[in-house]
Amino acid sequence: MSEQLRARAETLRQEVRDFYATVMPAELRDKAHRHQVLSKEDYVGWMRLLDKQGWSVAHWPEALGGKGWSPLERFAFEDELARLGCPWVIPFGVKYVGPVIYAFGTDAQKQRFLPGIKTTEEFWAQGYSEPGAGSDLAGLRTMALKDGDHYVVNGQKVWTTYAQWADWLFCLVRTDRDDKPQTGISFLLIDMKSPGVTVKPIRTMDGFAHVNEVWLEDVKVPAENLIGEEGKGWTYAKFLLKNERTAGAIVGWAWHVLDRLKKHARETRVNGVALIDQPLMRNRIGEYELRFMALELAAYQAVTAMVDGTENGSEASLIKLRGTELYQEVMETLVEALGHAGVAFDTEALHSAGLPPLGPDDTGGILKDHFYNRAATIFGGSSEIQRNIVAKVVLGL
Amino acid sequence: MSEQLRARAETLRQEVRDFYATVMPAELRDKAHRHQVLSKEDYVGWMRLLDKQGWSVAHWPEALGGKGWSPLERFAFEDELARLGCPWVIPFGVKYVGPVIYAFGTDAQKQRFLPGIKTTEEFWAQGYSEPGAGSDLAGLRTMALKDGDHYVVNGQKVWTTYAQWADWLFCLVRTDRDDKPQTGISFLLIDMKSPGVTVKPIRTMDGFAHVNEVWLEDVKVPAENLIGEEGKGWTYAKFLLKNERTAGAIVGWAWHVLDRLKKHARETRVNGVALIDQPLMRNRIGEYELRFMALELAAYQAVTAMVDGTENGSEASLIKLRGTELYQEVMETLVEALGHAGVAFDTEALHSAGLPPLGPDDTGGILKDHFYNRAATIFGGSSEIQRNIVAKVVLGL
Amino acid sequence: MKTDLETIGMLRDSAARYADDNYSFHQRWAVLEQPEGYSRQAWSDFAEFGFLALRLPEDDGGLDADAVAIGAVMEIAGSRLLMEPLLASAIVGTGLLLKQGSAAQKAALLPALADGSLVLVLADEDEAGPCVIDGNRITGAKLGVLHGDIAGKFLVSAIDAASGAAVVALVDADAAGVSRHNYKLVDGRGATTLRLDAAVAERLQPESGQTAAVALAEIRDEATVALCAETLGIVKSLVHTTNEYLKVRKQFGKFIGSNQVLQHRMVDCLLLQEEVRALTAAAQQALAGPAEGRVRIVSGARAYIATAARKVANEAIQMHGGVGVTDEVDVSHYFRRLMVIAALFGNRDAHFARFVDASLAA
Amino acid sequence: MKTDLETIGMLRDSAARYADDNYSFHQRWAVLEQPEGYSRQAWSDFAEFGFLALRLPEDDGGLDADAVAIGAVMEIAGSRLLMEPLLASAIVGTGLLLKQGSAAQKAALLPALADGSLVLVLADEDEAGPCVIDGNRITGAKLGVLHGDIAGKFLVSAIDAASGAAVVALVDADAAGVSRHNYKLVDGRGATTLRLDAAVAERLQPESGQTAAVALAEIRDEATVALCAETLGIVKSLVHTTNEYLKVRKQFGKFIGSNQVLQHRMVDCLLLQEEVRALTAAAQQALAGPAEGRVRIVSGARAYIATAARKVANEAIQMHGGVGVTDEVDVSHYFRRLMVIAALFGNRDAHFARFVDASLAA
Repeated sequence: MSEQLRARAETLRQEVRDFYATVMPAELRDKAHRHQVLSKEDYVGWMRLLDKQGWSVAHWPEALGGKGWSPLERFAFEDELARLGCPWVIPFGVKYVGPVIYAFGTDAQKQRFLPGIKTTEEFWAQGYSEPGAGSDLAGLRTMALKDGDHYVVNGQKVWTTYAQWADWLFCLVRTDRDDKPQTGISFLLIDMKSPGVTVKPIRTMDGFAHVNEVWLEDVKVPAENLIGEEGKGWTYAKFLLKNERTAGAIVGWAWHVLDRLKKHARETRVNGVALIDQPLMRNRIGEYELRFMALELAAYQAVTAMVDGTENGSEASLIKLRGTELYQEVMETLVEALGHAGVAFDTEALHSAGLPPLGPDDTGGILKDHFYNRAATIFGGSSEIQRNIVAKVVLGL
Repeated sequence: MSEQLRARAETLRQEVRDFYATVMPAELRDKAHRHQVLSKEDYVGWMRLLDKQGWSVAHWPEALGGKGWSPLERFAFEDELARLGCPWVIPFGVKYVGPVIYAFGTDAQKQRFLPGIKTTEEFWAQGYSEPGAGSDLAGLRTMALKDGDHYVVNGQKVWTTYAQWADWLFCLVRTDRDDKPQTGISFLLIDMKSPGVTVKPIRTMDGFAHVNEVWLEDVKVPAENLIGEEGKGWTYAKFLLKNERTAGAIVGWAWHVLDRLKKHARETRVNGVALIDQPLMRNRIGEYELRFMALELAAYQAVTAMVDGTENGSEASLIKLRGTELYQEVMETLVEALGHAGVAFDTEALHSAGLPPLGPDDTGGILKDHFYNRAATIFGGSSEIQRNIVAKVVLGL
Repeated sequence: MKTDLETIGMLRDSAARYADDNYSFHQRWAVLEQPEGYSRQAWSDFAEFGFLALRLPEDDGGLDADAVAIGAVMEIAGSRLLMEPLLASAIVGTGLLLKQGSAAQKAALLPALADGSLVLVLADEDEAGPCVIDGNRITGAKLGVLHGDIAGKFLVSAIDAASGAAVVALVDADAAGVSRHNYKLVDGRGATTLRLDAAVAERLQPESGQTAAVALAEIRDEATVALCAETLGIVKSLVHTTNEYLKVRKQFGKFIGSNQVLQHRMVDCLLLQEEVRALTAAAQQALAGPAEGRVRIVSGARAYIATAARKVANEAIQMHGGVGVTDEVDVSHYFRRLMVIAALFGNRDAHFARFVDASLAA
Repeated sequence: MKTDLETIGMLRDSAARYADDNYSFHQRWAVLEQPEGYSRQAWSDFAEFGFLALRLPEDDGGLDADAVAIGAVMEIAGSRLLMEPLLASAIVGTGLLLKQGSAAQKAALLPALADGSLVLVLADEDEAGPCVIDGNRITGAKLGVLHGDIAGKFLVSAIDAASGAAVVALVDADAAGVSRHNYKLVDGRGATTLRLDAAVAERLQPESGQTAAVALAEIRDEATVALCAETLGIVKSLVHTTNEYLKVRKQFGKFIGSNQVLQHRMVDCLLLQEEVRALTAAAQQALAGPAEGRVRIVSGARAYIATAARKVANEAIQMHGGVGVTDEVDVSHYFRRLMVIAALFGNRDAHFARFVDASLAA
């Protein structure tokens, strides 16, 4: 990996910090600081702000409005945003379906969809998981049967993030009843306003509905909304997964919550001694620090391998496994360290940007994240699936 | 469980402590204190000493010279001996083959073997494991083919503890080529002086040879040495395994090494502060204390269930899993706490009851045990096998 | 003093049967929607069953229940996630009144406690300095008072302005100078931050001569042990429900329980359950013993159990997959209840440190 | 100062090739049986390959090797369990002489170090108080001096009797007043307890003006980083050999590597290996930087790597089953070597505490 690339990544980190300090609206920065619940308007505004900076699709090729960022730059960008506590860069358009469209779509599809993805004119959601098939895509049962110039889609998707806001759903469907589990799958774009689409929110432990069930009943989808060829959905999905794996965000989030834990442990005194100076807590925070150092260095090593093309295939899993486990443990300690405030909860306050019942102003948001992010080791390929894959692909077991 | 039984067990513990202080020869007590390597003579003397106390087969029925001890008394006895650091109560005769003989043997076999087992006139070893079948007895390949009034035995056993000293080997053999893996197995007693028996020591990490390979080449074994019926060896082996599981010793050993760790950590000062008062070490020892408390209480609960006949089947595995893991971790910390002494090793000194190159007089013995007892989670049903069994039998998975 | 096994069995059965009939996971949704965070109906049913008189002397119509008997009910409170102030009022509040109240004070309050018309809770954790009582006026603030939002009266730990001695003061929730900042806990129950500004208070005045300091130390340990039993109920439920899930949920064409890694981790959860059971029993026994041994076992048990329960809950969610983080399954509710339990009567680190000091004292 | 990649690759290759040809697990048995605990032949071969002149300036025929280059050789020393005093003499002893020796002292000793005829080791860890040098006489005792049994000369960290300043003293092993208590380490190498009773010593007198305290701090960190690289070599070997074993060993009629629990645990070992690799590289980089940042990364890396290696070694033994505890397989030798490494230049707790203090300083 060249020194020049390293330097570019460092410059980018500085640009992100400057952006946070001077460009990001104070209100949004404040909501982010509090880990507040964001509205659709907040998110759309955020994504458009990134687009104005030229960052929303900077990992796309230059010809399509991107900057052709390397994996290192993507990593640095996502890591730095997450360290600052910025809102989530919603990936369904810009990171997931966008690249699939420009890699496998027709010119008409590219012209129709890419501009709206770049600017978040249209809001996308992902229809992968189904009730009987979470991490197991081969078990998909949603059927899309050809009927003239349409497909008629029937089935049910689940865990669909922000389906309640989405204009479009990119969807894995089965276009052939008789094929083998993995070969009959196709990649279809579905207009959420189509008759027969019903969204039913799933309330998670934090009291909110970030995810949904999506019911598809005799939904008519124009045949031109098929990406690539029938039966090749599996290939496109794998391509997409590869794009998903830059993993900068998880490193940045781990840093961010560890930073909050240290801040809180310095500011809180128990029996006259700061929490951070109490031996049990000090050693625990020290261990997290050390594990974070290992994570950060291993992640950097992994991204270097991606840039140099010397991956062994375990890199993305390493970052996800270690990162999510550390994140969850640090969160657990942070919530415990908050004492009574760490068990006081008011979902209304989180909606209205009000204050939590007790504790620092970010307490409610931390609790929300603590609850929701128990799923960090489940969604997007559970820790168990990650280990299964590395055992098979890298270790040959 | 009755109060009376509890009281009897407490009395027994006191008797064991008195025995250690007043009956056990000083030389043996000293060797035990140093975790010294014991000779065959040491062990035989020790077993006979126990016999003189009426303890070697106290768990046998009274009619056979035992005291009909309950599981609680067996537990208390073994636990207390181990806490004091007494030599191992070699189980192959008194705990393993003895009960099999009195439960399934002929009158002639009982008369021939039980007295010598009780007094350790004859030294026994166990021939279960084979090179291709460690925890997997169904894979046994040693063949015993009937030839008139003899069996002719061919095969190889491995991990046979103290085979180099043994007069007799009790052995699982295959008496039928055609049967299913588990049904063709028989239980045979083999005179180690028979022609065709070769013992080859296996040197373990500690530099000693506690275990051996035993080669059996055309060994002629009188048919009268078969226990019970041909093909029922599996049943007898399972009966034996049940007898093996009183598990007092592992609790006592864990206590014993934790006690040594605390003693050492109190006596060693680093930069003027006792090790036990240094935060990292203090918390670690505190955690071991807590885990030991949980182990001890859970073991007591398990033994109570055995006495009351309310076992769920996980009791013995719980004690072995938790006990061996704790034992190994405490040992690891103890060796680390010994610093330079904990990596200085002289096997000669351990043979001759000399002093270790550095450190307290028990240092060499502790190192020996640290090395050898890495196998505590492997031999006698590895931790993995234990968990497989509990998952199947208790959890129904 | 030692409750007989038959009574304990009866308590356990009647609590379990009541929960079966009236407090299923789905029936409980209605309770969660109550602004008060508990069911008045259940509370009065508990009074009828005698659960609120558990600790009362037999002469007063109670059971004089020991820790094992209390544990039998608390285990059900945990396994069924009962929302009512059993622990806060019927066990801790009532227990402390029994230790420290004068005959007159007991006579005045016990009937209302037994019939459920009074909720009496201990306000113990200081916000900054201790609460100070000067004559019959008390000033100070108390944090995290479980069910303080619905309490009719408070027992407040304080120190005497003149002597500095510990005092337990009885304060009416409606008295002048009393203010409450009520809020909801993550498990749906209510709590309060209690502020006292020269509020009128009545000192408890035991005839036994037991000091308030000793009584408070005892009641905190009793509460801690009751939390162990509540946690045992939760752990058993989590282990059971997760193990059953492994047997019915299919993925990649087979039951997920056929995955060896999940089997082994489930075994570890089972071992933790057995340890939690053994430690809870030992802590219950220890309450009857002298203070020195009691502290070590009670705090050790609480520290171990808190860690064990957290592990089991995390595993239960992980093994349930996505559904484990939703509001729709009981595992996520157990998870939240455990968070609240962890913040009551000393956290894990505090109990662990207390255990270590008691264990390694030379 | 920064060794080029080509040289590093060459070093790595020649060391690996040498070990392939002359230092296989079976050839190594003969070395283990040497009373001196190392192979004189290998040592003189290393001199020929230039490994003993790694640190020497290019003008003196050396490579002026940086930490990465030294790490390349140390990684092989770990993966092949080389028994010779590469670390003790060629890296630490020679390195400290280069920092602190006068031109004359270097001229007198470097040729013998480069050709292998002199083994020079640092005796650093005090038994009780520090060693004290008064004029040219030194008194005190040093513990756990790796290869001290075969050293011709010692570098002894001491303090000046008059000023209390740190001094590095050169002591001849045969000098009057020098006594050694030699013993074998668990990995088969030799060590000594060094006692000095008014022994004649020569002070190192650097022309650079660098204090002995700074030089000692540097060399300890350099040794620590070299141990990281040695450990990386061991971890890689353990992961590789265990993974291969899982593919060939059968039990219950199938390869044990088909057990999902072993697969997942093997994956965790692989992740640890990757972290050890990344931390080692970072620690090597940090040696070139300023002391503040250096301490945090070097000690953090060492603490994490020590724990990681222990976990991997324990897993390697467990997955090998019974054979893993025998002398006959390499895993048990790696296990013993790791024990020795853990006792050199600060144990895990010491490095961890140093890391925490450096990390959490306000």
